[in-house]
Amino acid sequence: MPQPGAALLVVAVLLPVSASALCFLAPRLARAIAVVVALVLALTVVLLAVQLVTHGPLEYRVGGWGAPLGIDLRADGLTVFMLLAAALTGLPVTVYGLSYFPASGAAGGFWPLWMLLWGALNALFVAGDAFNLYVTLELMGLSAVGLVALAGSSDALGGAMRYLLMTLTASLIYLLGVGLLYHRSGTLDLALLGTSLEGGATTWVALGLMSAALLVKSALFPLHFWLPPAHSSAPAPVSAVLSGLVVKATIYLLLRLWLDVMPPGKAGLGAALGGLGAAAIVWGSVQALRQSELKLLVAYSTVAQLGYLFLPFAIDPAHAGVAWRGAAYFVLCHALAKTAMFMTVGNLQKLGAGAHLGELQHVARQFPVSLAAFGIAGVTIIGLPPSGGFLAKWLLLQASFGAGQWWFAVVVLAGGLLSAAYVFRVVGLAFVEEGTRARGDVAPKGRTSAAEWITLAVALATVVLGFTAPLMLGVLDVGEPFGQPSGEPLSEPGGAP
Amino acid sequence: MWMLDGTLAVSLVLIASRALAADDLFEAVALFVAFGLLMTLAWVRLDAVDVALAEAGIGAGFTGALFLAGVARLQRQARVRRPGREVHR
Amino acid sequence: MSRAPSRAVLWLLLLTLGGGLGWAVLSLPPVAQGLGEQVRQHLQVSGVESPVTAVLLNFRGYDTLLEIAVLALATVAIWSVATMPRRRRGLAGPVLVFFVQVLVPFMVLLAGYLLWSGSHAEGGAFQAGVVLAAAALLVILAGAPLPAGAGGWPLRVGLMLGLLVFLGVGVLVTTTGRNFLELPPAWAGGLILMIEAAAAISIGASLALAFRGGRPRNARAGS
Amino acid sequence: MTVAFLYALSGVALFVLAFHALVSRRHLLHKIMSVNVMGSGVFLIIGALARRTPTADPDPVPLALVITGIVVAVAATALGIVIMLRVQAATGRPELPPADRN
Repeated sequence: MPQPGAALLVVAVLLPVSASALCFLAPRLARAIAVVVALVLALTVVLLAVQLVTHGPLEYRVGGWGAPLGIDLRADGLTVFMLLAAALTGLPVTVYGLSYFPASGAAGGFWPLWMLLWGALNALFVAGDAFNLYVTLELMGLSAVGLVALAGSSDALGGAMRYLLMTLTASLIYLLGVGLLYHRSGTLDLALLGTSLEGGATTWVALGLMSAALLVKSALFPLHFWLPPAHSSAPAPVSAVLSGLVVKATIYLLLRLWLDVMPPGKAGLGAALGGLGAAAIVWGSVQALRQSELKLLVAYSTVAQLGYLFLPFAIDPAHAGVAWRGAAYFVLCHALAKTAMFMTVGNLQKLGAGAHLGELQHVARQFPVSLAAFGIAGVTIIGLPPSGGFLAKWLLLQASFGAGQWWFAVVVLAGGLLSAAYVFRVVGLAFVEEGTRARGDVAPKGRTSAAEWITLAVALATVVLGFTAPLMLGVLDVGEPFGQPSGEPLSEPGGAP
Repeated sequence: MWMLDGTLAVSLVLIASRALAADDLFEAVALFVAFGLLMTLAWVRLDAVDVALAEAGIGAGFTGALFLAGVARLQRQARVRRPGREVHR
Repeated sequence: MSRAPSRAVLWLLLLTLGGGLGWAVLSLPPVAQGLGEQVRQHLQVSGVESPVTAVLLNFRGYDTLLEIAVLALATVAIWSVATMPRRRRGLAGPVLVFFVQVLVPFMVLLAGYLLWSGSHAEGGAFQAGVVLAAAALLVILAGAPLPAGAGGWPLRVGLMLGLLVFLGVGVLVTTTGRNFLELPPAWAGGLILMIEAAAAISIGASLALAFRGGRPRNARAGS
Repeated sequence: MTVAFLYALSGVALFVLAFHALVSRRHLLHKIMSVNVMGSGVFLIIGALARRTPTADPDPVPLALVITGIVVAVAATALGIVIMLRVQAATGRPELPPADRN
């Protein structure tokens, strides 16, 4: 008996994929198609969340066969939470793209590629099959490469090439792991693997290969070598999606494998991941502080912020549930904050202000809206109240105190301080009024563009997320994705972290 | 048949290493195509004729043609290119 | 890839990789059933007789749909990255023209045969698509110009045909109360042949255009 | 050891060999070709192990996966070659630019 509403899972994949084909077929209509589809897609995801909350976890059998012969799509709270994150980021990026990309020219390739990337993200989130995930990884990686190359500069082309080689190699390593798992257990279905998989050489080598591949794709320090060149040279809306969603999709997949597939005996691996996450936070933040180009600063900030998502792997399993809820909320807040930051960079570049930190002076007076957006997004990145970022970090701290792992809290707090340093460095420079103008030909303050207002709206959304947490976490908890009853109500944050 | 399979399995590795070690790009492509044909044979030996057909057509044939065209264009670009000017867009 | 690690570290990594993989492979049981038995049991209702085609186009058709999307994606990405380099001249000569005139119709026939053959023996959309692409390549090599308006909608439709037909069939069957891509057994054979024919055309077009290395110069830049 | 394991080990060797070439060769064409050979190695491992069935016919599921993989690989190769040509056109060298720009 098919569940009512489960078909929305496949709709969330087919809609953007067909939109991509239509954008290619009718380039003149591409912009209109993309905006309409983005709206419908957002609505679909909201409906899906309603279905999930009323009916519990959803399952859809593509082709009607069912696992192990066919391919199943599944959704629990975490799945829908990620779909929501994609929609909340994707919608403003689509609207922003309208003003960022000219109506004609080679940049028209943005629309079909972006729709396909969105489709790949959704397909990855709902997939319940290890090989199907390989195909979605390739779809995601290749569309991301095409989007990076769109910028056309030699930096962007080099970044795209490096990205391509990375993503192809990592996908093949992932596929090898999937193949070995299949030959070990006779199924590709993640849920069946989770119940039937036994330890042993083949299993651990296979899971090791898959994890390593996903770590490279997620740019976990020290495997982040490909991220700054690609993320800093891509067009601004593309950088936003890459930093906000694409790297997190592979962390999501890693978490799925960790929670649903890996047999017990993985504490050592978890500790290693947590340790690398902590190193990423410190190293990435220091690198961000050292940058002289705004876009590279934001890109290294991503390397640092991704570290937080690996900390919960190292938390005592009894308390990991709280940490994972914090990490999931962090994904959402960081996606929006990074989107606002990259949009700010895009605005400054479009309006003729330098992307170089040295040229930032006077920017505050010329582009007050963009700068305000950057500052507000910075509040979430630092993790100050009342932003969503504060709440996410609060949950992480709560888990670390609960588990008695104090080093974890130290890293979270240190990361907050370091990010405060680089955010204030940018905002501070922008407000400098005295001194000689680096460039006399900077345009005087004009009308605030639509793109700037969108940027501000996205930044403000990160603040709104600080107040909508009970609702969002209610969706997240459906089906208990983190494997333990989340009976305890969300405790109100009492003081500053 | 063990002789045949053993020889094939070893030659696959040898010819792949030659292809990837060749400094002359045309030579590398030629060796790559030969590697694809050996892969086709291996698939036949493994009773996977569907895969053998796909490998012969796509893996050896088409990928080889793509590489060949790529090398030809690389060399043409290298001759035509003047510094600071994009040739290809 | 970038920062060349020291040789020792690289070799250590390679040894671990090779050793671990060899160990993992040799630890597998020498005989395993896999899903082969299940595939055979459901073969009668799949609409085709070849097990591999049944898996590709029916049991795991969703994978193949996304894979055709990957091919379409490659074309879109290539078109947005580069334009076709100008051809100086074709290799036209009487021998080549003769070959084209004789071989191309024969290759189109062969593609049709491979498509049909895929339902009960070896062959199928991908193999047929490659033969179509090879035929197109011969024509290109012979120096034939792209037909006027090649960058326009006929070519675009050809490139997306496989994806659109696959999606269309998948959605159409849901009107009978089935799941997406749940092919009714009585119709499965015909529907699969239709999907494969469309896919072969798109594969042929994508590969042939990939060989030309960019979007046609007369195509609207917004790909 | 059976034929399946023989070819699977050959696939392992191809994979390791190609990984080495991917890291050590500088020309982008060599790198793209290395990824292709690495793919062939992975496909050979997956496909050869499908021959371990008790019957005469191999398990069709891994073979279908391999065919899917081969098509994805050619799509990626086509894109890679186009980007390689543009990299050469923009920088004059068909190589990756140095990673450290900061």
